[in-house]
Amino acid sequence: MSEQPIIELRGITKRFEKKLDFAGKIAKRLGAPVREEIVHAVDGVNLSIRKGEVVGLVGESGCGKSTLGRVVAGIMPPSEGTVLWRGTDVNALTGAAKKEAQLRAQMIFQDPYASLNPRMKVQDIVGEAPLVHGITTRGGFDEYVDEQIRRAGLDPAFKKRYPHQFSGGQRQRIGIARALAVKPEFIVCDEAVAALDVSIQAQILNLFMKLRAELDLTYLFISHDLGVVEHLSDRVVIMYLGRVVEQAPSEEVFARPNHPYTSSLLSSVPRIEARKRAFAVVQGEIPSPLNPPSGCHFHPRCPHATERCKVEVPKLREIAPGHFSACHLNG
Amino acid sequence: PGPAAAQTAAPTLNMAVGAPVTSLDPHFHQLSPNNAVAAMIFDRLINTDGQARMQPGLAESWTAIAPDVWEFKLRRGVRFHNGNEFTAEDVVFTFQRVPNVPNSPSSFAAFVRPIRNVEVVDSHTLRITTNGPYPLLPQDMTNLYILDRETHQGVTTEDFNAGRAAIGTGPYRMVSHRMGDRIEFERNEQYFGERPAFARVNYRMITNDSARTAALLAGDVEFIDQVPTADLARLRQDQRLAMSEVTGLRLIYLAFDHHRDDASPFVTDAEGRPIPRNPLRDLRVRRALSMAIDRQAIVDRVMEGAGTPSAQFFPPGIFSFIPDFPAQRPDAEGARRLLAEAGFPQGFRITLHGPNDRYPNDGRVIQAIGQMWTRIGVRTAVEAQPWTTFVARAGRGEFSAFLIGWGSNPEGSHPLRNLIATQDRERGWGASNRGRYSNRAIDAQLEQALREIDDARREQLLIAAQRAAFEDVAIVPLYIQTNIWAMRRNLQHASRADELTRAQDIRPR
Amino acid sequence: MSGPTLEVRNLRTHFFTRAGIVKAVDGVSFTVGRGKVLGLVGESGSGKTVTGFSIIGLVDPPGRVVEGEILYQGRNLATISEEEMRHLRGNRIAMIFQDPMMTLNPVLRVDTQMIETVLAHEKVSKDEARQRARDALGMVGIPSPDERLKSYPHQFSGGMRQRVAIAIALLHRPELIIADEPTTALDVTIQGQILAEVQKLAANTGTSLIWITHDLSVVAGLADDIAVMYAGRVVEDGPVSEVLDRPLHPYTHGLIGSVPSRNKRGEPLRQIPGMTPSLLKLPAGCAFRTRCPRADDACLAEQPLRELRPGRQARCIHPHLDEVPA
Amino acid sequence: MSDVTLPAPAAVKEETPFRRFVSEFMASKIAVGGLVVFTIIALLAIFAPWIAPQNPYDLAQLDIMDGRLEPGAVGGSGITHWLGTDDQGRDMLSGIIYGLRISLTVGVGSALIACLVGASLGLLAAYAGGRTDSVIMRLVDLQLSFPTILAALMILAFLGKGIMNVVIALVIVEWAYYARTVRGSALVERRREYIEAAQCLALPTSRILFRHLLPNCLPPLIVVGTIQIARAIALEATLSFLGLGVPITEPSLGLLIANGYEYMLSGKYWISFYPGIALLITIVSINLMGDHLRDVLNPRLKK
Amino acid sequence: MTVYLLRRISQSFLVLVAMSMIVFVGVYAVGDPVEILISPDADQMERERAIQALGLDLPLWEQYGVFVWRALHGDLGRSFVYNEPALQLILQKMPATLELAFGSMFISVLIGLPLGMYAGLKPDSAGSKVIMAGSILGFSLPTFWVGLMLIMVFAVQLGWLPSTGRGETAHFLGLQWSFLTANGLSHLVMPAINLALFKISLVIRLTRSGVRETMLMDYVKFARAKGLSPARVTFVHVFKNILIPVVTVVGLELGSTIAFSVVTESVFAWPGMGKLIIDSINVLDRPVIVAYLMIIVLMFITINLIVDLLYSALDPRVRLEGKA
Ligand SMILES: Nc1ncnc2c1ncn2[C@@H]1O[C@H](COP(=O)(O)OP(=O)(O)OP(=O)(O)O)[C@@H](O)[C@H]1O
Ligand SMILES: Nc1ncnc2c1ncn2[C@@H]1O[C@H](COP(=O)(O)OP(=O)(O)OP(=O)(O)O)[C@@H](O)[C@H]1O
Ligand SMILES: [Mg+2]
Ligand SMILES: [Mg+2]
Repeated sequence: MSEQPIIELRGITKRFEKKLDFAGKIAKRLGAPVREEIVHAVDGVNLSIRKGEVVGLVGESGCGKSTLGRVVAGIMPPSEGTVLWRGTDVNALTGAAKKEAQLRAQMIFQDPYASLNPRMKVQDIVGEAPLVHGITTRGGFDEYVDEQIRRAGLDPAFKKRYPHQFSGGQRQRIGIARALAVKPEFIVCDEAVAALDVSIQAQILNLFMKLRAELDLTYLFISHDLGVVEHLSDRVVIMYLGRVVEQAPSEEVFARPNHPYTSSLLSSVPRIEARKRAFAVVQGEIPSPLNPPSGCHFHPRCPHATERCKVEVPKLREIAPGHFSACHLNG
Repeated sequence: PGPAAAQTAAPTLNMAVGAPVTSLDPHFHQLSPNNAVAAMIFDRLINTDGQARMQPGLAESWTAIAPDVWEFKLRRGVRFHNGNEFTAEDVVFTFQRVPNVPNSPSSFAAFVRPIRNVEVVDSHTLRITTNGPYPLLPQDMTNLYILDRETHQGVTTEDFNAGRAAIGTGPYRMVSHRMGDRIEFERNEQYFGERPAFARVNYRMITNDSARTAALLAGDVEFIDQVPTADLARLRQDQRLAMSEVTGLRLIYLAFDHHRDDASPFVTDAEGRPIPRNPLRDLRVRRALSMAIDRQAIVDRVMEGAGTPSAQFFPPGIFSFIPDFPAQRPDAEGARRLLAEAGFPQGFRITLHGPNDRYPNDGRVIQAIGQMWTRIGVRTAVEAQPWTTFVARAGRGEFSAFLIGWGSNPEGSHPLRNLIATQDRERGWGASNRGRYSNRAIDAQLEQALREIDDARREQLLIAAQRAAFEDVAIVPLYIQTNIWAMRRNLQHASRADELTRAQDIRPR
Repeated sequence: MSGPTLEVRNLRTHFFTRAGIVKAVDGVSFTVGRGKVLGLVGESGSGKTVTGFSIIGLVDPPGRVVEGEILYQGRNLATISEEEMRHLRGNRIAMIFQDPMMTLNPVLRVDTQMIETVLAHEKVSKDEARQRARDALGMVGIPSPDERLKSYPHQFSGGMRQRVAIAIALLHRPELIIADEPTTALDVTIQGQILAEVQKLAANTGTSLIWITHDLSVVAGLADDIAVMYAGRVVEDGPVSEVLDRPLHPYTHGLIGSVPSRNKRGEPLRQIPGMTPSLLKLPAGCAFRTRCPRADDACLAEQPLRELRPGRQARCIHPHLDEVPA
Repeated sequence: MSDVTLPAPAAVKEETPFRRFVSEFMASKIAVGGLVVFTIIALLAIFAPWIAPQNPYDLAQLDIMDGRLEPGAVGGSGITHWLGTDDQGRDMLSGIIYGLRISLTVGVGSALIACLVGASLGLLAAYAGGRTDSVIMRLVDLQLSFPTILAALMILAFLGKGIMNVVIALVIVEWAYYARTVRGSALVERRREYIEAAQCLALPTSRILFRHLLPNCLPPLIVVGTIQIARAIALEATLSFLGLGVPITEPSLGLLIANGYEYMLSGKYWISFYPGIALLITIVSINLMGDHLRDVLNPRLKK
Repeated sequence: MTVYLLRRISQSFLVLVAMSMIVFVGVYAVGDPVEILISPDADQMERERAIQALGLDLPLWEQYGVFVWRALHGDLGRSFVYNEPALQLILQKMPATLELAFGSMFISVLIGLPLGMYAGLKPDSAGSKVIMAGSILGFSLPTFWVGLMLIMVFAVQLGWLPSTGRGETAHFLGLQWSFLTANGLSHLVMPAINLALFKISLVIRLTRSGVRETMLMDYVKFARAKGLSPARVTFVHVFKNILIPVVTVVGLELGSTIAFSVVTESVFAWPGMGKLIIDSINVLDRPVIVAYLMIIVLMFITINLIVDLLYSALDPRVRLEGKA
């Protein structure tokens, strides 16, 4: 692991706003109960990832994992904050440099059925971008595409087929080939194995690890399956309603979870080793991101919540070397 | 069955007309359907009979006591529907109202414009002074419906439509009116003239031709006008029905571009190249084009007989009819010869324009003419379009040749002045001379005729002027339309050359 | 205590498609005891859902149960009339579907959908039916059920909708509930909640459950027995601990082996090579043959479900009789 | 490592979406029947000059003396008029064959152009969103509440008469339907992950719009298209009925029907009946195909 | 909701302005109303007087300005032809058209919905194939042709129904309606059927595809799994879902039926707005055309709004706030 982070997020915030239009403003004047709806999908996240590292990003559905992933992959601009690529601000770039930066971070999507254009042949799905961006030429196209497909563990003989003719696992491999074909250094895997069966899941996870070793890739691995994350990542980041609540090396998190949310998450995970156990219930409903609780977002569900948790947002602090947590209980 | 029996059997007459009545105000819009309904509710000083001859109306007699002074003796004892008596003052009031109807798109003002002064001699005698000798005054008076001074002071068009003001001296009084749909009438039992046969009339407007015929066939109505020619054969065979026909006053003719000396917009040579001069200025070409047309074939085949081939404005029997001037016979050979003489042995190409929703079979007639012209070497393209767009373009003189019709007052000066005379803003001549024909000699003859009070002499002048115009092929007359009505067999109808469809003309057989 | 709640014997359900006959369920047998939870596991497409639908008689054309017996308290559901079946459905046998977002009719209020279920099987007044609905909602832990009854499904979160579906299944206190992957689409925390409810239920009411899933961890925590399906057949069954700790069939073995927590961190996961064969043309003999490390020519012959240990059956010639997975 | 390269899925032959589509389409006898009939009609239309006994558009070949002959009568020029003649002496059979040509040109032509215009605008509206979307959709509203007849009249006034202008009038009337359809499906497709993937691969916007988004919005478009072709043909007939259609010397099926309409009460049924039948067959064949297309292209009805 | 309404209103206003401008320029280009209205023997003086009387002497933009100014004061101008306020003319004709449109909508739903349901529930039966093929006939033949055929058969040959017109009317809410009298109703039947033919096909098609799609939904299967009777599944669970697209399209169709029943009205001599507008277009009676289109646009907007509201009533998932 090298010293300089390959990618660094500084104060990334992503808001989805439904602004009031002209009519809305007038209505508001007239006293109608309308307001601008703002979803803080990601709220002030700092994160740096070193070359070759696998960072797991965990959290409940809707906590902003995908949004953060999209910002990192350059699909969405952040509302605030900067994404630094080896120390340079990606948004400050223009033209070819920007495209270059864009291509260096790629994304693999959750749904192997929706993420491939059903009307394109595999070879075009994989080869279109390299051709457009001049990574390969018309002449070298076939060879290049074959190589990418083979590397993802598929038989190049099928490159003239369409996505619907493949199984979920195979489709996910096509998605991987597509991402790798533009020679990225960094890959965001957004729930890339969630839709797959355990046996196929194992195949894909193995492929990820193999590629990491071969191509020296860096991963941001988004999942809510803690088992998968535990197996794969060097470091785990846990999010709750748009904020990072805990961040630590993998073993550390699973051995000594600090944040109450992390603990409850871990306790909910069914484990094959546990037979006929009593499932625990986390208190309370998941709050709406539209209207998040004040202070620590987790306080309504937290068994240890105090008055302070309701008003003050806890800061992410280092509680052990490399272990960060945002909880007032830490003093 | 006698009239009485028929009357008790069907005291109500259901009739349908093809053109919608747009207003019950008799001075708002000069339009045949409106005039027909006005003629049921109101009266004129001078009425016209079925052959468009003048008959005493509210005036019992009229004479020119000087070249520019006419004296009218009015009928006594005539009462309006509301009981008011008709007097000379009402006529004066009417003359005053006519030019002052607000928003009128087509007013009756032209009929009172020649009048300089009206003098009420007594309650039933009038003396009208005109601007100079004006022989057409009685003719003009057949167009003006007389209102009541007391009743109609300050009334609006809407008052007429709503029925509040639809009060006249005529044979029927209006009961109800649903705009564009139907008008219901009731007989005016006090009418001074012949008593109408039906006590109630349901006057419906069915503009779609086939629907109107179907309504008659289905028995929903007993009488229709504007019988579509396509249905004539079938209706004539139907035992339950009877027809009433008369040659009308509407001439269908072709007009040419007389205006341009250089290229005419829709004429090219046989190969489609522009011709620098306008061939239609050449009399021989115009003659040839007229000669090429088989009018009888058009009348028989296209019009199903509902027309009379004609070489002039009027059918026989109308004032200023030219007696020895039969319709042109078709002569393709002669036409080709004339074209060759005029320098077009190969013919040329032309576009013939016409409306497709104005006259019966208008679109078909121009196609038939297209066939005939093409046969003498004038390759003809035919373009029919809705009247809406057609008439404005025709008026601007955009076409080279086009078909159009003209419904005349029964007096040669009327079509001559409007269609043939050189356009002249001052005199108001040539208003519908869309081909911009101009012939000073004819203009002079017309001017003379219009000052001639003596009917016989005036007729000679008009005949001479018309003859000159037709010999010069100012326009190409085709045929005069026949007006046709159809009814249940137990009815009879006194047909009218002026196309008006009125309930008082219908009686049980 | 008399016999088991449900006994399925040699069930075959085929789909007659234009491309050919899809043998989605091809000789499935298992037994669910009273008050017991049977975990039905297997790869995607192995016929779990179709088995469930076959039991309640809701296989849609072109599918059809072509053979087999479904003995529910001694009655063969495969042969009874549709009308009789309808009276059992939702009443004695209830089903919970996989996708909580799709199982409730979006245009009907929750109370409508619950009350109609009560009224379909019992002649009670509307008010009483509403009372029952409210109680059922309370039972699955939905707060303020009175208000919630008046809501539309879209006003609920996924977890709540699934709980409503469970509540509907509970309305008539059925003897058997077939739960088809009811938590696959949900979050771990919500999944935990639902599993807790279900457990409570089975314990309190004596209802039998068939829990369909491909998540072995869930089955481990919930089920008494387990049946593993592969390509339309049950390849192995037995008590949960037995099967998970000492799998006999190579497929089960591989499946358990791929679970990440059974593997060393950072090392490649053990995986079953290849992929599920198309049900349209299954290889002759053992369907797992082409992916099986132990396969040999003997596997070309059809294998019956054999009892290899007491209470343990598997469909294999070369079972893992001694090894214990890591 | 044997497990890295997966074996091929067990598919028998190379299956492209197109092939699959063709085979599914061919599975319906009714749809194939529609296709066969439509092909015959299209061939008749294309080869009209070689098939028709007469050129019904050449005034020199017509003679009003042959007008309104009954079916089977022999005209002055020696042609047997199997379906009779109209009022101009136009052979009905020839008129129908040529009329098919015009009706199809008008129907298909206007549908294609309207589709092109409408689809582009709809796509743009969906992808750009915001103000562009509002403006385009309000234009659609405006168009849908504007009377066809007035639109046709205005075009007639601006451009004069002609088949092309009828096509333009129909395009102006119809594009809005396509725009609405495409926007609807594009709004859904736009949120798919493959579009995000394309964005992530830094592909140019135009490429994403036309190569990725558009092809996936095609199925509903094709379905709307087949219906709109029929609708356009019928609309042209109505315009002709109102005197706003094609030139009278070059009648389409609609104009033939409208012309014959006046003779329907008079017993000369053939002038309107046969063109009516021809129109009926054409539209039915197009819609039989369209109906089946709708089912084939609807992914939700597939398993 | 308020925002939604406000937004709709402001957008509608823009549409109205755009529409009026298009119509002004368009009608100006089509032709000169004076040419059409004036008696052909009127001389130049008469003509100029008429042009002035109708306000056509001003430059076009000034005419438009006058129109806008008056429109803002509630005056949409007077008809050139009838010399009555255009608005009043149109409102007079409206009941006739409304009852025709609603009548035809009623017929099409009454016939189309059951047939469509049947065709959707039994897609492979012979009956449903007949229904589908038959429904094509609904939009294959031109309306005017079918209309005359109806008249020929039912009025002329069989004499069952009156051929044309509106028949007797009765007063209701201060307007004349013919559906309230037996005679009026008998007049209404044929034109309503004529107009309904296309819509019947449309409803059949929509219903069928709606049923087919809905039947595949999990919630229908779940309803069956609950042990509900087939009737309840079909008529509650399926029906309520297909009602959503049907209501939407039927609503929009209602708008276009009201606006453009021109052909049927003219074939059946039905004195409604359609006949008024075609007559007005034919004589370029601009005030009526403009006023008519204003009303139609407003009506479309209102219908759209009602459809949207209905939509949200039928489909609780749709919240108006969320819509753009
Ligand atoms: N385009 C968008 N517009 C508005 N809100 C959005 C948008 N995308 C995401 N959100 C909201 O932002 C929040 C975070 O969404 P995100 O998809 O990042 O969550 P997630 O953690 O990936 O959830 P999951 O595990 O379900 O994928 C959610 O509340 C979501 O509703
Ligand atoms: N209507 C149908 N027509 C044809 N084949 C079908 C149909 N329904 C299901 N199948 C086939 O039956 C097989 C079993 O399907 P089933 O849904 O039972 O699998 P499953 O084990 O529940 O999988 P999953 O875990 O993905 O839900 C699949 O191969 C599927 O393709
Ligand atoms: Mg996500
Ligand atoms: Mg399943």
